[in-house]
Amino acid sequence: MIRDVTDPQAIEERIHRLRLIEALLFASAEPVAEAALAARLGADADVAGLLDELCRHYAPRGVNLVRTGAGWAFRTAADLAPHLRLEEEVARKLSRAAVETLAIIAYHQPVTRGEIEAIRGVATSKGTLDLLMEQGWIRPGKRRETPGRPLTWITTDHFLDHFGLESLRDLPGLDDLRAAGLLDSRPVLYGVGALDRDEEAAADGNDGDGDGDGDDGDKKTP
Amino acid sequence: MIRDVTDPQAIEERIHRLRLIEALLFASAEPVAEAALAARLGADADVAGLLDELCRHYAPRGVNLVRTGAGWAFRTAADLAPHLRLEEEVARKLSRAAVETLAIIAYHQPVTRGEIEAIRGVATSKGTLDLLMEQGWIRPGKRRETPGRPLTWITTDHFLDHFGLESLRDLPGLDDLRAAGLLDSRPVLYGVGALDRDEEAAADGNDGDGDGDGDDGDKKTP
Amino acid sequence: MGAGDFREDEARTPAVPEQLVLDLDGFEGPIDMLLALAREQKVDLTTISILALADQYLAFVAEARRVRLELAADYLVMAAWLAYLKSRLLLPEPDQEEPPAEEMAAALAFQLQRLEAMKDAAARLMARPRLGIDIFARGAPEEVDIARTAVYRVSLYDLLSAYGRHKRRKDTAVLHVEPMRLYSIEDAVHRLEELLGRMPDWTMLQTFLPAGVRDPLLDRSALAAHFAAALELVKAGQADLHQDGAFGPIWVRRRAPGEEEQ
Repeated sequence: MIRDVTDPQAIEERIHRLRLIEALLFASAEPVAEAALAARLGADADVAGLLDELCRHYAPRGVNLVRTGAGWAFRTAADLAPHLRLEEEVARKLSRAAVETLAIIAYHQPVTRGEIEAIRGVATSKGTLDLLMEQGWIRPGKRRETPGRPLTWITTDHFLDHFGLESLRDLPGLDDLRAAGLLDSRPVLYGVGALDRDEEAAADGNDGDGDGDGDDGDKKTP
Repeated sequence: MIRDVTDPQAIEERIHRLRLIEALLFASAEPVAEAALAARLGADADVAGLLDELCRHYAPRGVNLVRTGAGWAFRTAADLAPHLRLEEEVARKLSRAAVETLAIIAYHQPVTRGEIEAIRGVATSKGTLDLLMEQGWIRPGKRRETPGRPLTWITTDHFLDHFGLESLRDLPGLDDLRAAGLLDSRPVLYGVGALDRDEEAAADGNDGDGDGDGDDGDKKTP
Repeated sequence: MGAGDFREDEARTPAVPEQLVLDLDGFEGPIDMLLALAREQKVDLTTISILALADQYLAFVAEARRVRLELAADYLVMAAWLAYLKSRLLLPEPDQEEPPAEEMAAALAFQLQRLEAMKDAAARLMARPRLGIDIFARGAPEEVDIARTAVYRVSLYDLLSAYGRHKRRKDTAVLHVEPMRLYSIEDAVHRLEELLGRMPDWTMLQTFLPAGVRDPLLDRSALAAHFAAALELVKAGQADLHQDGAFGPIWVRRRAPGEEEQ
């Protein structure tokens, strides 16, 4: 295709023009008419020949050069259309209620929902356990042989994986937590149960509140 | 590059994947995360190798495959810039204050407003950070765990994309500046009450998300 | 300003470049101006004479005041600081309270270097090929079907601190139960009975509420208690209630003995 093979300057000029057409067609929001390309490249440019060369270069690739109406444009190859989808992971933050529920299951397993509620002192919304199960962190264990035979919850191997624990024995004990300062009592004002519930509702609805330093229930006092 | 040359099926599979990556990246105006491509192509795909091959294929052409932040994107070749400006569009001129502030955030991040002011020796006018944020170049980072818990500022992936940087390590002259000790953002002597300003900003009450642990910034991305 | 006046000054102090006076608006504060003055010295910032720089700055400020140029306060603060630094540099005195003058001068030199470095970095950054100006993205993006799945980021630290927080709350909750101050229905019944005796006609229930309650929770509980109390009294045949429409005021009146319910 490249004529004047003997003339290095002509080859360079041709390559430059090919690159320019590529860039122009790529960046343009609309198909570009051949005449418009000719105007950009100069009167002596063999636009039809250049386009033909590009067409053939792109024919087997994932992106094709196509003529559409009066203009030229790059389009993804038609046979790939059904494959053009992406799965994107969106990082989200777990609500405080969910993290706390997960922590309680980890430390108290096997534990029933009723027990979780008794430990936390608030009702557990159904979504919380579902979410933790969806993430593969918890699963139902055996039923407790007590009246009503309630389901217990335990953590999974994926839970250990996710948190980089070899076994449940690696979960730091209370003494470790205290040593790490995670159990330090700080001067905080706690209200009665009603406030806890509010707090949970707020944490569920707005995961921006991962305050990390305990209770902000006092701000929400009615 | 093509391994298993003897296995026609493997070659075909590889070509299909190359075409698919090509099409996916071509279709999108925004960079696509490598992880998203990997998820799309399946666990056994050598995404890094495929991207590398495409990169080299496109390197001499008018459109290049570039890595920016965590993503990959096709972009017109930088050397064609003088030929691509369709009209002499007057790019919105940034004020000196805005440009300097952007550079300080890029090189010193995460950096508080007080520190920016300490470096520039002058108060930051109200619109400067807004403008940079509107351009999508900066966003709030974590709060600094110092009195007043001032907000820090960091650059975005779009900043990298806009300035054609693969990562922050590619900031021009970064190593020299660091070696010369010039990336120290402490107030030296004439800091326009740097610390006062940070504390003041935190006390403004615009710190609704008292989020000490981090990745809340993305919620504020414009 | 007159050129003659200017030369008089020039004889005593280092030259104040005229354009600096004229371009005062172009400076981003005193440090920025000091940097411009330092560049006038055309020496490496690491070897700059802070003393000479201070002189230049002070001469500039003196000149600006002489021609009654408005100077922002921070320029004057810097002038005062430089004058002080200059005196310390010239007349070293044993003062344990303040850092040595050389250290202060070095700090200023560092600050100038740092700002210059950032200005250079900014210029280099802006000189790069930029997206949408020199480099272009795909002009006609095509549809890519993007399925978003939420990934929850929780670290072990989050998990442990959640448990620690929970434990802490458990341990301390007992000690911090706040007594609820609520208005009881019994009190409201008692109060209504007494007040209704003195009200002959329909009266808004609202007017029976105790006055001067500051606590909004107590206030609301008083309203609820009085409403419940009024219902109790109706049930007991001691009062009538009526309301003109939804959310309208509730009226209450004493029912005379033997009178039928409305």
